[in-house]
Amino acid sequence: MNPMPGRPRGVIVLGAAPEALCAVRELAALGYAVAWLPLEEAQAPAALPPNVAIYPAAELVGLGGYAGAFCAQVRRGEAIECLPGAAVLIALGNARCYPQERYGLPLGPRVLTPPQARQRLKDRTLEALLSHRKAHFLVMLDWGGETSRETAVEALHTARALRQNHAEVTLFYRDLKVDSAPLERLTRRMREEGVVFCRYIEVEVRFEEGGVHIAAPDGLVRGDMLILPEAVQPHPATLPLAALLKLRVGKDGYFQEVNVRQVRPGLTNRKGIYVAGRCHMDADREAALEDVSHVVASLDAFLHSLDEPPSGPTAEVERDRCIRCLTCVRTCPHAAAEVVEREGITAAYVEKAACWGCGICAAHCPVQAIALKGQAVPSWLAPTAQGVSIR
Amino acid sequence: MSMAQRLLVLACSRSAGEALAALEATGQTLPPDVTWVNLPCGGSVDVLHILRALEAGAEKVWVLACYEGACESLEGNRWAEKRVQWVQALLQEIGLGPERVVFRAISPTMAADLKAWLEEE
Amino acid sequence: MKSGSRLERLLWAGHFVVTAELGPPKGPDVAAVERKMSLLAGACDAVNVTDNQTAIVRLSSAATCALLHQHGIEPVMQMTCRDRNRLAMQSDIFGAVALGVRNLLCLSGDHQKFGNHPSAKNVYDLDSIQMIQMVKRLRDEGLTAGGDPVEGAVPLFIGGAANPFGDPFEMRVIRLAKKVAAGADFIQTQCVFDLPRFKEWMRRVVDLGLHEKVAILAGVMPLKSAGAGRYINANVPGITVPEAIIERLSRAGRGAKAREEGMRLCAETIQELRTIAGVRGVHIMAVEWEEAIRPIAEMAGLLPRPEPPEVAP
Amino acid sequence: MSDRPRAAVIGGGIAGIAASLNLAQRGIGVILIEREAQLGGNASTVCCKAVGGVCQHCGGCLFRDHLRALERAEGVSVFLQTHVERVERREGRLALLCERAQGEALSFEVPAVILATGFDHISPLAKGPYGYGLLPHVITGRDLEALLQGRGRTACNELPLGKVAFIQCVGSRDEHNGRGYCSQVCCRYALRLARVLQESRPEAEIAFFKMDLQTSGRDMAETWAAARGAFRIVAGMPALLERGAEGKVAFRYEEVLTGRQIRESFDLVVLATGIQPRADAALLAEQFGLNQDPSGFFATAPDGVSTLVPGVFAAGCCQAPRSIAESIAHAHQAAQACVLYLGGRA
Amino acid sequence: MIVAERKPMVEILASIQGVSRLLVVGCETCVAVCLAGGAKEVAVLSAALRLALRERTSAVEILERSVERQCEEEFNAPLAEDIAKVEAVLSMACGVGVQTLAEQFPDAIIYPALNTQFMGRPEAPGIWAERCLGCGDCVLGRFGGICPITRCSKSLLNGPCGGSSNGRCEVDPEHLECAWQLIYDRLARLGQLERLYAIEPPKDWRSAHDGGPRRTTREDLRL
Repeated sequence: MNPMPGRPRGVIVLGAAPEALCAVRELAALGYAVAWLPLEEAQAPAALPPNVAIYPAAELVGLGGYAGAFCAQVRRGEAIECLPGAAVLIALGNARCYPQERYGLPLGPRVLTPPQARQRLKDRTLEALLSHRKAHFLVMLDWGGETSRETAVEALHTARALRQNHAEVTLFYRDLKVDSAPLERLTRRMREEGVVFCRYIEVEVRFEEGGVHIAAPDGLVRGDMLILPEAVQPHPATLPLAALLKLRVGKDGYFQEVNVRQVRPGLTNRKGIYVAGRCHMDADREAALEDVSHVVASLDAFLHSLDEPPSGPTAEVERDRCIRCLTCVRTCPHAAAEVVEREGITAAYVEKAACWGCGICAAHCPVQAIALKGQAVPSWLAPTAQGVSIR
Repeated sequence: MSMAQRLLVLACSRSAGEALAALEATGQTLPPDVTWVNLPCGGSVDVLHILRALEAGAEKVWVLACYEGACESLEGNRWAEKRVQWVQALLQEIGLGPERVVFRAISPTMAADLKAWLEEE
Repeated sequence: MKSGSRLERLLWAGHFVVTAELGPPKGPDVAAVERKMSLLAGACDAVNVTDNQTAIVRLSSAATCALLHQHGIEPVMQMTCRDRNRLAMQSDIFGAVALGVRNLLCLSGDHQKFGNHPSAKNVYDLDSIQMIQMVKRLRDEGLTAGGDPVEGAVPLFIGGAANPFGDPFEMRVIRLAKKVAAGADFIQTQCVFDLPRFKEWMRRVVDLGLHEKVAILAGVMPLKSAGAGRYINANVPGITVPEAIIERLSRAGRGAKAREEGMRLCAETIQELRTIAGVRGVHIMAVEWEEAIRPIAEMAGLLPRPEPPEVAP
Repeated sequence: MSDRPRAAVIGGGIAGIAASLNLAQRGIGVILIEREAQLGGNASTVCCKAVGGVCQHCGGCLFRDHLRALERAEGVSVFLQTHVERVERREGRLALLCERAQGEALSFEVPAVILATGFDHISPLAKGPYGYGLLPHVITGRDLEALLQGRGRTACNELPLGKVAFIQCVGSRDEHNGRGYCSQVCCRYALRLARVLQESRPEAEIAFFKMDLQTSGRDMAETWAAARGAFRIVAGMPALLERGAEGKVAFRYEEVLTGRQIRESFDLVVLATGIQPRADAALLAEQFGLNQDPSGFFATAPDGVSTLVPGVFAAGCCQAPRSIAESIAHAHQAAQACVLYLGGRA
Repeated sequence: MIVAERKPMVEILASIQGVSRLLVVGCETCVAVCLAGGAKEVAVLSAALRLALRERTSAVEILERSVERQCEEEFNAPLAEDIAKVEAVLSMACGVGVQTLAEQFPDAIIYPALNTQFMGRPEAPGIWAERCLGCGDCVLGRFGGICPITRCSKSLLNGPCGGSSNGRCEVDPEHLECAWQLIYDRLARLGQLERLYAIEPPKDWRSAHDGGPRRTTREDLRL
């Protein structure tokens, strides 16, 4: 089914996270021609649908145009190419770190992160410990205020894997993350498999005689190894990319200011640019991939709506009266205003497809050269000066 | 000047406008001496709108926009509040009561609160 | 021999000199000047007279220097670039020389914002380095800044200020080198509280050999109380009093005991400064506490002051 | 309109409207069937919880946004006071035989259906004798929402606010009653409501009784940061609520960490009731030939939206408990799956 | 550009005391760019004045005009008719515009509505900062593109003074960077630090206002 009866449509996908691959496939399934820029080295995926072009070594140097007609300036080697796209979907994923200052404890032979523990399980380097006698792993969640859902769930799965390798496992927690059906079932099964769950408010961790001692409320627990979940942080490319595309970033450094109307449909402050997955939310792998399909649905619906004229009011500049003071360009939250040369006049121009009709620019313009077309304001309230502007 | 004298409400249609619609759906109507102007967003409230309204004889002007973190344009509500504060400072300077211009944050589900505010006024 | 001033002759003879600072009264109260003179007589080799310090209007430096000279005390006139353009500077210098002044300290001067006339217009026609250059030209070439010959000699021992504690640190030494190149004969530094940073600055000065071209006098300031230290940190730009010193002062108690500790601490600093290579003397700045100068000099073993050799200029 | 491929959406709540909008904007004609006389479902009963001029992202206002968008959208025909009587499969398409209020019969034949029938609140009587309806000043979170939405923030002043106890997991995480799941929303709306109460009545002392407080998510960051310092959070659940002195509510609870038994009385108790499948979920499942997961929600494939019956998708809380914002996202996901499915055979 | 700011309302009201017919004239060049005196500001000020004066005096008539550039007589000429009808003119242009009107309409009473401040640029939305004093003999080439005359509170040419600490100027540490710290950092970055070793001679201030109000003449443009 051709997504758009009339116009061939392409979508630009940025990022190399699993979410990006999922987005590329879903967009291709909708019939879009996808230009995929991983922006970082990523192992090339096996089979890509035919209408997907991947640009592995490409660097994004700019984004021109507007919703429905973006043009990504991409540098490959020397040449700068312009890739057309009706919309942009960002799926950078996020980054992991070991929050040493929050835990106050460096990694070491006795302190592992869940990924490290799983890796050692896979390449059998824990055999020595596991084989001769009951090894006891202590997994600590919610310590130092670490609340990331993604890494807490990963730690739960790791604890279970260790238990299934016949190790004794005690899991310390303040508030267990169970707010989705699979997690509730997971913790119940882990209890059935013998993982000891121990709630705490304050604990003290000490390392003595080759072991880890945790002074928990109901007595001292001695273990061989301590497992502390990693923390998540915004993908390092978030800020530069946000600056390049004039996108807003929240106080926590992730894409999107936390705004009730924008957060879930994956919207950004610019029309036609979407964010999906862990680059704008805290989610484990499955929730991140589900987020992609719902954002693709929003994106597809938006591109369909571009065929009709914008419904709400949009700003329009009387370009001959514009004094090019850049106030509108600087105050527009949606990067919809630009000073450009059109029909021989260099002046501010508001792109209809990018304008949200909020009127901030119209109310700011020092020479009242911008009006919101389609805004019903009674005449006696009209802001224009009563007198004559002699030009 | 076709404007009720007592109160002019410059309202963001997405929040205040919806609250009014919900209020009117319950059969409640605006008092006759209140003029309600729905604007697409709080951001389009112009300082001049407010001054023109006062000039045209409005005793009080309300500017209603979304709460922080609920504005679809992210900053429409912030600009609305900033512009009201600016007009209040101006009124103070010229010896008129700044309380004649009021900014209030509202959300579409606060029809009851809107009703209370209108009655209080 | 450039000016034949007592300060120059003492330095020429290799003595470790002591200069002090006198803040003129906020009006023509000659008695106040005389009172301060009696406190300083014999306690130091020369007395700096400030020029509207921190932009607060006071009796002019030239007039006060003339009074000192009449009473047999060697004055060091201070002049800032804030209040006079190059015409007024030169005519005031001629007047001072005519009245017996032989030492001049050239300063940029505090911005009028800090003083009691913040709405005044400032001048800053020249800066302190350009002023040193101008005075050198008056003395050595007998020419004014405009190039006309000077009627009469201008035998002045030219001084510059230096703040080893200001930022950017690397610029501080460059600026000192510029002052030496401009013609400075002696340097009085900002008051030293942070000895390690001062030593670092002196090491770089010695590395460049500047200490041989100019006599460096280290500034010191006795603190009346811990509060005085905190006040400086908060309000006086360019000086930071380390916490250790403030602690020591607050431990010493209040009132007289604190002042006693302040003076002893200042004397200890002076003894430490004497051990630093390239330091040829100290400049004691006891703002509104001239009484402390003699006891400090005493405690630092600087008294009695030596007599300079009689050498024709 | 007739040439457009068509789909039916059962349920006019936030999920149903979101799904309908998404499909309509993508060129698919939608038939929206709603049992009640007006659209809205549970999401339209959620009050605004902004505190200190700042929105707490509860999603209560999103319903009216969607309602406004629905009025502007073309290609959605809404049928109110209509419910599905019988469903028949005809060569891969679904025939919906519906009945309107006055008994008038209607039938539609569509290639795909999205079920968005929402949920029921768990009854506060579902857990422990908490005395709901018997003791004064024992209310549910839902009652508080209705009070605040119906009478505005000033209603807080009439509440008996000295000490308030929020009791979490009322009905949720209760295996032997077939509700072995966390309803996700109760901790979040309870914390937000508590902050609303505290803003109107700063003198109130608010305590939370919980098993595991769910506070993750960027839209909860501000709320949890403020709540953590402001409220007493007790890891312990009360067993029995009794009438205390002067009309207060008293109960004993065991502090899990210390094992101590504590008896305390409160001026107001708010039961944070959870989400459970609709009473008629079984009937609907049987009509469409779907099955239900152990807790009674519609069972779906791993993608969370496709039921085992091809062309039938589930959106919103009928598939699993989720917040308003999550339901909207889930509805878009269901619409996406539906479009991909229809893409194959429009 | 020229940066200006509206005078406090109290001062404006005092200056037009007793006037009942007033013309407010904006300028749509520099002062509009810094949102002080454009057509919009004319409308806002006029509305404010009507509100204020309505309380005190009876009929108050305020005409609102705005011209392209108030320092050009051709653009001001069409105002003649309005100026004849009013008792006073409130000019929302920079000081140059106010004086052009005064020179062009000798019988009119012209009041400034703005305080013209400096030549500068926007450092951030809503914040403008001075960059050029107009000393008539540009030294920027010698100081890495940072002007010590304008941006140093003491216009030192052989700075910095003793009061520069962690990059801030003692006169206003919160807002003012020390120009000499900027110069030092920039020249260090460009590898031209040796420029600071040479002593800058005293400046010839004749090119600045000290040499009297200046004129620039281009003989090639004159017959």
